[in-house]
Amino acid sequence: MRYLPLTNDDRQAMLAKIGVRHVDDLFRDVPKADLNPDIDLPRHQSEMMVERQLSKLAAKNTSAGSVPFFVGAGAYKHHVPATVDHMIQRGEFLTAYTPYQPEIAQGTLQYLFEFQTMVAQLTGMDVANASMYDGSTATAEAVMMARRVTRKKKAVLAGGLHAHYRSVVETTTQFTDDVIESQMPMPSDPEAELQVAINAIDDTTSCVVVQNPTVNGSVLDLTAIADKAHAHKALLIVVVTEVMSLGLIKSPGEMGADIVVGEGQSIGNGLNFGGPYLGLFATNQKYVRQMPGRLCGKTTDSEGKEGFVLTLSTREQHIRREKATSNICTNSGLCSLAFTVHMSLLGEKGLRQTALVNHKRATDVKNALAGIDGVEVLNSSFFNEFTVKLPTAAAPIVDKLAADGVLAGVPMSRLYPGGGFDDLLILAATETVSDDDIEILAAKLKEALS
Amino acid sequence: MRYLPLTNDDRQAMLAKIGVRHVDDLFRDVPKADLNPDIDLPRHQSEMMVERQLSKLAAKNTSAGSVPFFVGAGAYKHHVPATVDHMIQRGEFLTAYTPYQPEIAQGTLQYLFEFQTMVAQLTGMDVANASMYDGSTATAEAVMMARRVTRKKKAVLAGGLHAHYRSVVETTTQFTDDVIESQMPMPSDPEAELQVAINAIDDTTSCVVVQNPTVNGSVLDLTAIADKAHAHKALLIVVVTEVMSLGLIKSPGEMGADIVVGEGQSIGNGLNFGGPYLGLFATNQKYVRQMPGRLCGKTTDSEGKEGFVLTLSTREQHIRREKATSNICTNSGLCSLAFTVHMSLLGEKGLRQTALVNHKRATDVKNALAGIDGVEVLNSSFFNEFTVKLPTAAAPIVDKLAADGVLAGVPMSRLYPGGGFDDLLILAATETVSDDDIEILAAKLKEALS
Amino acid sequence: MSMNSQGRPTAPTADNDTGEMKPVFESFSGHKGLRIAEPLVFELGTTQTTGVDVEEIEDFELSVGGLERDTEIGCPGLAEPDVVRHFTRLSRRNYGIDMGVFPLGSCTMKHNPRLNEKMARLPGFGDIHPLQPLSTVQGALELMSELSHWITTLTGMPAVALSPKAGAHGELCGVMAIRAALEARGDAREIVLCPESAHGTNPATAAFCGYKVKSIPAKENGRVDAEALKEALDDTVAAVMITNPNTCGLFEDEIKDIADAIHAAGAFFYCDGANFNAIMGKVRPGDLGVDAMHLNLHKTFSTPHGGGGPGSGPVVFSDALKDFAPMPYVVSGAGGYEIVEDGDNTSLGRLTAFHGQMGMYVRALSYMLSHGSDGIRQAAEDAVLNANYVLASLGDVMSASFEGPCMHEALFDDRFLKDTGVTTLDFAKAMIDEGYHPMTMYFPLVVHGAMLVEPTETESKYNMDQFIRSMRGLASEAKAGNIGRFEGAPYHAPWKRLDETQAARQPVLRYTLPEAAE
Amino acid sequence: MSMNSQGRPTAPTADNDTGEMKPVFESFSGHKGLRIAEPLVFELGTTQTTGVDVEEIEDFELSVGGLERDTEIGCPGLAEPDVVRHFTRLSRRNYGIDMGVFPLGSCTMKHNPRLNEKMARLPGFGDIHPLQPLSTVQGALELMSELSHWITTLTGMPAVALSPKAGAHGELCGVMAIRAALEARGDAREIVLCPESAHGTNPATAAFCGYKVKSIPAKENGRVDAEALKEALDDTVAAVMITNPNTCGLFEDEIKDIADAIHAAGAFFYCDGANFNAIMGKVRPGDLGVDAMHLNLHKTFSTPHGGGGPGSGPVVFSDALKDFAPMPYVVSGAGGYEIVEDGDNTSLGRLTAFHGQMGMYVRALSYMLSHGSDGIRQAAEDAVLNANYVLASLGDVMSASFEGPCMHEALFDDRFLKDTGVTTLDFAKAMIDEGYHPMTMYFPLVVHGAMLVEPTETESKYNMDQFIRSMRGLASEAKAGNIGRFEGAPYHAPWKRLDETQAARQPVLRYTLPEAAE
Ligand SMILES: Cc1ncc(COP(=O)(O)O)c(C=O)c1O
Ligand SMILES: Cc1ncc(COP(=O)(O)O)c(C=O)c1O
Repeated sequence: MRYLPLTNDDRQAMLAKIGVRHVDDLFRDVPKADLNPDIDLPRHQSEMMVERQLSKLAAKNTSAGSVPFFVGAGAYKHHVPATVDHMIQRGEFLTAYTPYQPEIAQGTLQYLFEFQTMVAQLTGMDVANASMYDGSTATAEAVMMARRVTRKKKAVLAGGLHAHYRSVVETTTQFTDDVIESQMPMPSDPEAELQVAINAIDDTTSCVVVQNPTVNGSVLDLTAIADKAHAHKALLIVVVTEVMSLGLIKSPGEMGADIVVGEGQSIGNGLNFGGPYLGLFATNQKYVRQMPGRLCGKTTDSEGKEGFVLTLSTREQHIRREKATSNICTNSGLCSLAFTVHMSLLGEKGLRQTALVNHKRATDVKNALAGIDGVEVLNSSFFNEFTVKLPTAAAPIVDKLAADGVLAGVPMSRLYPGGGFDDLLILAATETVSDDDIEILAAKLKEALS
Repeated sequence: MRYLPLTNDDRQAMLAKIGVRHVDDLFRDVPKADLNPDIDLPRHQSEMMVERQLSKLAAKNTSAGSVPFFVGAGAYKHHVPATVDHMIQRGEFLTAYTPYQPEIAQGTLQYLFEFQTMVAQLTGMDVANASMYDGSTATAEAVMMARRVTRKKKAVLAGGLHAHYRSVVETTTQFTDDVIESQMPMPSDPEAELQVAINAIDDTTSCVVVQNPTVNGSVLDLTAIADKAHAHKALLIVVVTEVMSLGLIKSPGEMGADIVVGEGQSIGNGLNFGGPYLGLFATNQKYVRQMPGRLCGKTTDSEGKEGFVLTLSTREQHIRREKATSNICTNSGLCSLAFTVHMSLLGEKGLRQTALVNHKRATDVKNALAGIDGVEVLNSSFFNEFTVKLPTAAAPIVDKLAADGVLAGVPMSRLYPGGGFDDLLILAATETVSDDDIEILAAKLKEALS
Repeated sequence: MSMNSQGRPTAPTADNDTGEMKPVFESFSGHKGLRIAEPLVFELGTTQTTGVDVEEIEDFELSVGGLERDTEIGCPGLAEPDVVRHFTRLSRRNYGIDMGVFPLGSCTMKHNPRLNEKMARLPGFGDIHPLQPLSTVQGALELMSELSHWITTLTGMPAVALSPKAGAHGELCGVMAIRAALEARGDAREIVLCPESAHGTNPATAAFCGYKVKSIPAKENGRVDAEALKEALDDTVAAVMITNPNTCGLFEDEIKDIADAIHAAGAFFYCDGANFNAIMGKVRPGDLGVDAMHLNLHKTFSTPHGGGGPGSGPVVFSDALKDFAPMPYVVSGAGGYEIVEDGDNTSLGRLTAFHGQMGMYVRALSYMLSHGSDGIRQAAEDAVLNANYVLASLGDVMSASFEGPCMHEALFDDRFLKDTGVTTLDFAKAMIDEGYHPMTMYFPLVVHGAMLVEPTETESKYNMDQFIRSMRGLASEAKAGNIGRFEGAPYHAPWKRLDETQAARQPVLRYTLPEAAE
Repeated sequence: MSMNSQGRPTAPTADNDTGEMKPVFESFSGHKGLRIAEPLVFELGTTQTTGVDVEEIEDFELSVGGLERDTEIGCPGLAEPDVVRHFTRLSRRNYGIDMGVFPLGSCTMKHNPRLNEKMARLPGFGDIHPLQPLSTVQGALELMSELSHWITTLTGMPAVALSPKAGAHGELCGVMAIRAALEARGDAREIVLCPESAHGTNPATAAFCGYKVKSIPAKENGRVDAEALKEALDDTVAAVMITNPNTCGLFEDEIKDIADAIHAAGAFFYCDGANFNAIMGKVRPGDLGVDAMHLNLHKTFSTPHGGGGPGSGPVVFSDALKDFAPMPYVVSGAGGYEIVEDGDNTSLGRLTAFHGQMGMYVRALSYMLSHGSDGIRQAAEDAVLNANYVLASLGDVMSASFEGPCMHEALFDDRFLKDTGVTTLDFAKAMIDEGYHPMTMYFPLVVHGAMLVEPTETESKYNMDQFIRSMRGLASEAKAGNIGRFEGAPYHAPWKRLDETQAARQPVLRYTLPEAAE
């Protein structure tokens, strides 16, 4: 076995040193009858054979880059520069553990400090943590944090929150003290959708959770809901599933958010069929000690040299155990590195430019589809994603186009089965979409509808 | 431009410091009329667009890994472990220069020392250099070195030497004092082919160049030709185009070679449409000072710590100028790293096993083809490559199979146009060839011939 | 003695080998040979520079509801060359498995094969969207199904939920399934029992599932006290969370007895499988009475830790729990593979937006296929062998916490440092000077000044012997009273000991522009 | 003071910042924190261990003519984890562009974009065989044709031969073409003229083409003396090899005059294009009377130097020479692209087994497409700007060899070190302590103790300013007589100064087993 350095001679010599005859003597606490069961699995294989087998599976999937691609709804296909992947494959980053020994982990710690700063800047908040699993789990953590901060229980989930995020919040809090009030999307009236959430805020409310842009792609002005929440001493939690949008749209911080959570996949990270992704979590200074997740902070070494350490760990499970702010341990370290590298390349300038291209592409797609008979665009505002109403159920149309080599978006019924949205289709367009792609989409959709 | 860090403000500040107003003031020695010509080429493009454009070109080629593949004749498709590519992409290796400053280049120097040792061990010689461009240029260098060593001029190129190697020797020596006597291959009688070379050796001979296995794949016993060469104070130069063969076949050193040159691509390096490849060059201790190319040697630093430096550079162009043993400067550094990493993984054990699998696969292919009506296998000995005689011209058959998704080998006419070998086909089979591949080849060939 | 540009004197230093005094000079750049200073990206770049080329867009009318971002964001950009350098330089301050022995107990820092990295980057895995039509991701679903087959076979359990994102998330999944099962039978219990040696995530998880945590003591020999456990078990106990092999690196010798007692009390047995590396292929948790157990693919199955993550924590379930597993999950239907992501069922719900850590699934399956059933068992044996070799080689100079052989990690405590003035922390920092990542310190909590050494199976005997030599050397230095070696350690690391108290007292958690800083 | 396991005393050292004395301890392992000792692979592995799994083969009859290798080869194998570690550790002893400024004159150590690496690894480029049927490699031929178009357009020359493997190989190609052209017209000439400042490959190449080399002097201002050249030109001169911009970093101001004189004498003008980076997009060699010129794709067009190679040295030709270009070359026919690799023509023949450095072609084209015509010109300007910024910023403390602005590199000599006891070599080694790769030393030969600084365009002003600060600091230290900083340098590198004389006196060029060693 190519990964196992011990030779049989080594093993014998080591057993002798230990003073046992057979390696199974070391397993003496294992019930004899259960030791060394038959394992009905294939034997070891060469690298070449494994590569072939896995490549064969990979080849059965349609990769985003190989077709006109308009799928979004919480995960986005962006161009990630080759430099990003090169950097995250540096062995010193890839094969390090959580930086518990800061003297030999300043590489990790410094990028975490940079990452925290970038996330804070993007979201318009004071501080951010060193990442969560993904946007959805970060949302659940935010709801629970709001309960700790406000000592109130009712969390209002606005209708524009991604169905899966809503499910994750509901699942995660089902055995906690939180009471979740979930609302349904109103794809053709985002203002009304928001108003329903505003109306639901009362003195028992710990937080209201609003996604921006919404699951249907609409861009919301959050100042009114922030005001209402704050008037009732509730927190405004803003969820950003497309972090690229922050290059074009006012930050949640500027609109009054108390906690911003988000999915950072769009920057630096691939689609990966849903994971690993990158949960962003930012809040204001005063709530720092209620935050979940790791934090990296600045300090000095014994010679006065500036450096970084993990800090405020009295919030965390390894110190606080059952009183911890979260049970999270392993997070999305390397994904946050990818984010940090990509952000260092983009800078504010590149981010703004890229965000603008996204919006332009989405505008182009919208215009192309608006011209098709029977297709109605529901959004008046959007970033790189919007919702259209088809004259027929969307799912079969999407399947038809897929068979035809176009991945046309997410039928809303995939997210809300039985929710009465069968004729709605959510399409995203990023900088990776070309004019040709748009033309093909429009033509095929027209054909499929006729 | 993403690769250019200077901003316009920087440029202005720097020009001010320099004391000129415009950058073109720095180009004042350039004839005015010729400065800043119109360059009719496209403007800069984003990484994404370049990637698309090049990917489109790449997609027009049939890659070896995507089809049953039997092409060899000097370049071989082997499985290269993923670790190899990972290591050679470490920035400290990839972006280093020739290790002229040894205090900060011990990484490069130590692997060169390891590489030199491995090549010496594989070829059965005393010493090896730090690489040449490829096997063919190494062969030309060897011929010229033999002239310097023996102070004689006639180089005999045995018929089994790869046609392109022969051309390179002829081209490279056309304006030197060397006199090249090239012989033609005798695919069905390698012994006779060798005998012709033996017979050509006389007292004016500086060297005789023999390839093993031959271009047709035959394995030669070189002791007789070594004896004859040595009797006439000529050097025996052995060319190995498939270095993997040294895991199964007696080394040239053991059979009396004075210089061994080879193509190292098979270990650690991809096919790359012919380059970059890895010229191997080994000889005996006594000829070291006549060797071309860089050499890495052991020494100590001022505190007595062992380390490595480039050495014996009085042979080289940067010191010796027109008296240098070669004009080579840049060589195949990173390819030699790939070789060294792969060899460190293989070890003698893995190399021998892999070589044996190669021989087995070639044997399987031979047996499969031998069963086809009208196909005659010419080789009685071979490593992973052999020649068959078809009942018709080979080139059109190969083209036909290519159109059918099988890359069936090299028609000998590709190497020797007009050489009278039109019905011969050279096929190679490495560890990457599967049973299915062989079956498909046999079936398609049968079909094409009927 | 001269002054450098920062006005600091350059000072003589002793040559390490000869003891002779030689001058050492401060550089003007702040760099020192290959150890290169590197400021924060915010101190290097500006918001006007960028390392990407973006297509220029002609003016067009925005449709963002008038909500354009019109204030500065503040993120600097660097040209690509500077970005490569920035992160290359940072990386060189890190220690990783690729650099040397990383015996961090409980973390299974084994070799991360590069084949796995390559496979995870195949466009067919890395570039597919979680919400594509299922017809276009059949290979991905097949891979998940294949991985599930390997996991259930290796654990001997009937079902697995792949989606949890790490070990702690897996614990949440497992304990939630337990609570869901209990609620489904109308059984409201309040307590989860955990041994004192439990990892922090165990009690934290139980709390997040609304349970109170009660500790159960250990026996002299480091295992759970089955008698004490039985006494604590009653109809208020929902689950017992036991790590096996446990965090002392020991196999729970009364495990089946314990499992029986748990089940007899109507409770469930959650096994923390973080240490599965010791027993994979050797014994199946399913044969031991386990009801739910997470695996850390980033430990046992070699997916990289990446400086803190990402991980993946699939949970295997017994028959009693499998109907409560989370969504989504893959099923194989007539028309190919399908995902169940919604619907009326007893599932505990959705734990993450999509299908979990596909990138880790690919790597883990690549690891499994490479090892095969034979290699997996061999790996477990070698992991245990290496740990016992350490234990046997250091037992005379350090203080092993328990008698007898261990599993995949060897636990020492600080008794051997008694009266030396050297603490576990000091000892760990001295290991940094030796070129090793320290072992896990001060965990588990059940022994004083714990040092938990887990070499893993991917260390050679040569590496082990070299490591042992260092550990023995340090132990005898400590006993000889050479405290200087420890109290100032690390001496050779790029940073000296960092002040964690200062960091926590005045938290600086982000960069702020000099002018904006207070 | 204690003794370590090797019996060497540990010694006190001074803290660099405070001058205070603090103890430093030798490690038992030989490692020092992140600086990890690593022996040769031969000292780690054995011939019985391997890091690959190979399919097991049943016995079968060999057909190798009875020539099986039956003696030991001696190459050790290591398990994959140890291989990764071995080479990771080695790599960390290296300096590369990715680590910092690498101002090695004449070498154009610019940023190597990772996009290029990715593109070269596309299976459609990296995994195709040079002898596949042409119908299956049309994309590769198209790429070569496209690259040729960029090269001929940028140089303003009618033809290019891609196949030469590096700069020196390109020189061979160019001078051979010249000789072939001369022979074709029955003109046997004997002499090649080279300036003294020429790179060593120039005279070496001329010699390998059977020519005698004659030196031509330089003017006071560092350029070729056109008058002296004209005097040396007669009908025995086959070619003049001139580097432009030259190796002093200067543009040959009389270049057109020189070209005319060369042509008038019936000779050819070979231009060494190693320094094309200074002028790409700014001026076309074709407009200057050049007959043949190589480009180093591994300099100008950003393909990595890889610790010594591989490179690629395409040669552009004038109309007078293009029919003598080497085979193979790509032509576009009715049925697609074809390769001319044989046949009766005036070609000088084949210079390499296959089609040259495809891997470099992909990278170079990727670079060209990325920059575009505008970016290429900008890159040349920035390269020249950076070099002049160095020249202007150091001119007062170091001794610039020539007046006036330079092109892409700034040449200094050692006059400023006169009477300091510091040599160019010492100065270079002190730069290592500063975290920089030294500039090119002692080349070109025309000035004493040459220091040739080429920053390239991919350095930021921030990097340049930091570099300049170090250089100024060192220069004033040298002048202040602080010789200690230089004579023992480098102090901060992982190795102290290495003894090159010893290496050459008793060459040890390979590892031999301890028992076999004398
Ligand atoms: C015993 C034990 N349980 C649980 C965990 C938590 O796993 P994760 O970090 O993947 O969330 C760990 C990880 O350190 C562990 O060691
Ligand atoms: C001026 C000059 N000419 C020629 C060469 C030779 O080029 P190569 O190393 O690619 O053979 C070099 C390379 O250092 C050079 O600087």
